[in-house]
Amino acid sequence: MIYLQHVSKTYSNGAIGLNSTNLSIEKGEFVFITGNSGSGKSTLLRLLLKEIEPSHGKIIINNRDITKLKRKQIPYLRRDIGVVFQDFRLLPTKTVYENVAFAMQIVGATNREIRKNVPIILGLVGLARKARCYPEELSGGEQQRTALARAIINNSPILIADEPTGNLDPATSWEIMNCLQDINKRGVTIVMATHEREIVNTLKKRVIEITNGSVTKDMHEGGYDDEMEYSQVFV
Amino acid sequence: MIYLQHVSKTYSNGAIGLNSTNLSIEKGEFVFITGNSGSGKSTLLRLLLKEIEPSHGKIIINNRDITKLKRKQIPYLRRDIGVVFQDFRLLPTKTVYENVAFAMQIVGATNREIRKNVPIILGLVGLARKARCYPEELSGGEQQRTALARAIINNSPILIADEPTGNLDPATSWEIMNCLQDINKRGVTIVMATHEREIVNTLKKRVIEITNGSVTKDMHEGGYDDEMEYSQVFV
Amino acid sequence: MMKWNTLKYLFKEGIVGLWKNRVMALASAGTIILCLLILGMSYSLGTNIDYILKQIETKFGITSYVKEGTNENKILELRAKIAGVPHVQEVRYISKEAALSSFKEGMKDNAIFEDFTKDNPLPASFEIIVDSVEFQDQVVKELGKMPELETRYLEKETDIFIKINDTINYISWAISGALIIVGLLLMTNTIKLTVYIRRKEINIMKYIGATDQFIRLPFLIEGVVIGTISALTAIIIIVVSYSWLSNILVTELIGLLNGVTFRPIGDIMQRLIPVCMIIGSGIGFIGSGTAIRKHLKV
Amino acid sequence: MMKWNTLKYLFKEGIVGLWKNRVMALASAGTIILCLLILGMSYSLGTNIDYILKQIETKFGITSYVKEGTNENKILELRAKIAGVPHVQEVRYISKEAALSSFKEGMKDNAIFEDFTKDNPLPASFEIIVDSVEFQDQVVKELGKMPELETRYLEKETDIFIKINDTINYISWAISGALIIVGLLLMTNTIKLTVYIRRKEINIMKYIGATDQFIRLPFLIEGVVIGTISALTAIIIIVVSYSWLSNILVTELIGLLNGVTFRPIGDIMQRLIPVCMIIGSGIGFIGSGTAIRKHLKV
Ligand SMILES: Nc1ncnc2c1ncn2[C@@H]1O[C@H](COP(=O)(O)OP(=O)(O)OP(=O)(O)O)[C@@H](O)[C@H]1O
Ligand SMILES: Nc1ncnc2c1ncn2[C@@H]1O[C@H](COP(=O)(O)OP(=O)(O)OP(=O)(O)O)[C@@H](O)[C@H]1O
Ligand SMILES: [Mg+2]
Ligand SMILES: [Mg+2]
Repeated sequence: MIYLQHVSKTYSNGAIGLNSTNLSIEKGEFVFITGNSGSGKSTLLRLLLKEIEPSHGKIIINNRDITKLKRKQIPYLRRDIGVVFQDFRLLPTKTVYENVAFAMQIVGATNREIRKNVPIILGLVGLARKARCYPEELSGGEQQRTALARAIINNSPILIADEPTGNLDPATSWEIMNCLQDINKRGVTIVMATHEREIVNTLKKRVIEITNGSVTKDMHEGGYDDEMEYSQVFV
Repeated sequence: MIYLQHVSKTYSNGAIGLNSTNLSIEKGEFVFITGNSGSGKSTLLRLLLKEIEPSHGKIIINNRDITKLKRKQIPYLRRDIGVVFQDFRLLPTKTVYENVAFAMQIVGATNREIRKNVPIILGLVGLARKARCYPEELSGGEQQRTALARAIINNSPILIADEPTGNLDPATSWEIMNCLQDINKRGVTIVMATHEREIVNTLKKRVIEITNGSVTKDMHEGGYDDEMEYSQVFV
Repeated sequence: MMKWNTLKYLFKEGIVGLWKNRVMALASAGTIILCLLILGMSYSLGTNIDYILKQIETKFGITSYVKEGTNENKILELRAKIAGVPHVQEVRYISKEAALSSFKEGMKDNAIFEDFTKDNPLPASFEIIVDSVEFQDQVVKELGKMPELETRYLEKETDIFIKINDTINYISWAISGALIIVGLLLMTNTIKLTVYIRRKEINIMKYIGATDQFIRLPFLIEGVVIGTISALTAIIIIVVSYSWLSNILVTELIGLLNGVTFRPIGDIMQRLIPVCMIIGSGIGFIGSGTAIRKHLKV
Repeated sequence: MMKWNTLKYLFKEGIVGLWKNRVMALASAGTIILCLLILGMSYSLGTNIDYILKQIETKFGITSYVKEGTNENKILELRAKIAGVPHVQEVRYISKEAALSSFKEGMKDNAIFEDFTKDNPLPASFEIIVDSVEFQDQVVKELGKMPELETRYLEKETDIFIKINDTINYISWAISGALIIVGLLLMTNTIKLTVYIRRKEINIMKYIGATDQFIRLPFLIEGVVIGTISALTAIIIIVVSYSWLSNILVTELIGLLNGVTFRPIGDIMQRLIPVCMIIGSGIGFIGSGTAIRKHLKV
């Protein structure tokens, strides 16, 4: 479903985001992307969304080389991909409800569908009572959950999530992860960047580790590569 | 050093941020604030900074009721408090170096001091090579570390950190926590909101848990109140 | 094409957006209103200078001297004939005696012209006022066909006036043109700025899969609504202040110029209203459309 | 007070901020330039209408009739005396014969005035041109002291001109006043908008302990620099386009009005440059200062 062939990304200031990466993710997989801060996880995800262009290489999603996509076709690529951005990117002038509904409006959903589905999803992420709040009236975790709700509302075949639990307490995180697993079971391919060792270790999914822009580990049923017990070492 | 007396905060849309909270934090303490997403952790921290006003109650910092502070004196209160905001709040038109240096300029540091201290702090948070980047050229974790560098550069007697490791991988998180412990040992009072169970459980500091705006637990040498093993329950 | 449901949504978005982005909407509206006021002002000024000078021109009458020996009957007949010429507004007869006394008065009743009284050499004449100076030539031609008259009019003075008129018209058109350009630049400048402020929002919409058209439409609707409301506001301000000002000026100042009036407000508005509406809504539409374009490229 | 080091830093911040916020800086600068152009235009127009009308007024000469029987010597003496009167620019002598022939020519060489040739009743006269119409009265007074002369001038026509002049001046001042107000509103509007865009930045600075003064100073410096640069740009544009336009107009159009000139550019600039500079830098300073104030309240 998603194939990267020798993909590199060097930012205009010379920073290396990704370094000749090869990767293939099949339909229905649930993949964790791990790696240190600044290693290139977000870069990888942003490439899939055509938010940035690779410096080299091919990115094939659904049998199409997205680097060759025409401008007009980009929105349709993005509709196939639900995204939770690391910085949320909620529309500041829209309420939680409107932000989620907006994603449905984009794909031309009827008002009926919208009125039916949005409250269900908001309930799922625990934001039923915050539906009428604007993003700036939300806590960090609530914003993150709004972003997640927006990402999953359209049942896109691919879900990309950049640290979707970074601002969430463990209990809520697990609820969210459960929800993602359900979605995955319905056939959605999930690519999720995360730092949460506990989640990665517990779920035993495929784990791709990126170090300084290169894939350094790719394990099915993997765990967080964190052999040292930092808590022991540093305290 | 920090005393809250019957402090409540109800937001203008009716959301309850904090609910008649009493709290005292002594000089040199290291306090974790835990609680579910939306429970009121950020609200508490923002009250200390006078970013928002309490609906009721007194907040006393350094023997002064900050709710009665004159407008002119607010900057001086804030200089006594280093802050890492949950949403970072870096100045978008300044580089990493300039963002950190800016905090020193505010307190009237000399150019000599600035040129000497900023690189040291940036090294400490692992951003020496990103000094000339603008915030939008940074990864999430790098932005967070910049915010942390800015918070600690002035050696303020109080440090408030709202999930300073939310975007960091475990290794980097532990480096940061180590750094905070060092600072704490030098006498700085630290109040840190966090979700990271591992950190809280390992460090055995005072833990204040907030649930729906009320303090529900306040333990010295506490742990993350997370008795269920969610990973077992939900998977 | 777009679904009806979607169109309705986007239309509503545009309207709601006005309130949600009211600071920017007000800034744009303010600029458009002020620019249209400039426009209205320069147009009103230009057209009135023209109008007033035209009125002053008509004050330069035509004088037709009557040939020596024309009898009283003939003169009465001539008077009726002249009054019948199209565009003649007023005819006044000045007899030889009246001419002499007014001539002498002009000379301040002094002894130099004493000998005139012996044998009055001045002819009798008609003074003819034309209703509009444009027809002066036409009337003079008509009068030329009457053999008993010797017609003369202030060709040189009228000419100077016409030239001043032309110059002022020319300048006021140049100024109006410059002001229109300046106004358009100011308006697009502000609209660009208000769109620039919202570029992040536009980017987000694109990142989650919105098409250009989907994003653009509400902006265009916002733009048109702001432009139209601004145009209406500007028109109201112009109408009110124009009638107020022209009243004051006519009574206080132009009164001196015996009965000069300003161009009636209806005349002005007939042109100004459509122009303001077109510019207002056009700039809102085109300004938003072009400003948004570059932010859509993500 | 603030340390020298801090002041230096804030000053640098202001300058660097221009580049870092160049979109906003350009928008502000564009607005200020355009508004100052409007101002310059309206001022140049107003002052030139005044100037041109003044020139036309001087074309209304004074005529002094010479009393019958004044001899040649006396006439030469009179001529010298008149030329010596302050503000007299030109004196022309018109003999009795010249007066008659020009009178007859004015009457289109027709038979009505045939009898004039028998006994020429027209007096000889001097035509006197005053260097500026304001002194016409003064010169006439002076001429009145010469017993050999009977002085007459186009009081009525001059009066009309002066009244037109007054009216146009009045209107052009009103318009200029309105344009200044509109311009100031437009400028503050844009500045407010550019500060509004940066309100988050201002808030962040406050949250980490910056004083109002510390935040405000770079904004003020930015504002003043933008205002000053804009003013300079506007002045350059005005100088260039004014000299270009007045050349074209003088040769192409005003040529008709025998030798009318525009107000020299130096005259215009003498007032316009300080006004532009003060408004430009003032609006930059005050606009930024007031716009930032409400965002500092966090
Ligand atoms: N827009 C940009 N311009 C320049 N450099 C960038 C940009 N975005 C990211 N980088 C750099 O590219 C590298 C990879 O960044 P990326 O955001 O992919 O990291 P990450 O793995 O997501 O880190 P984190 O866990 O902290 O979010 C970093 O060194 C970062 O500084
Ligand atoms: N500006 C605001 N206006 C209205 N309601 C707000 C505002 N900020 C926060 N809230 C509400 O107040 C409650 C507490 O928010 P707060 O940000 O303190 O939570 P938190 O404990 O920091 O959560 P998180 O862990 O998700 O960051 C939430 O229900 C939130 O929706
Ligand atoms: Mg990232
Ligand atoms: Mg929070």
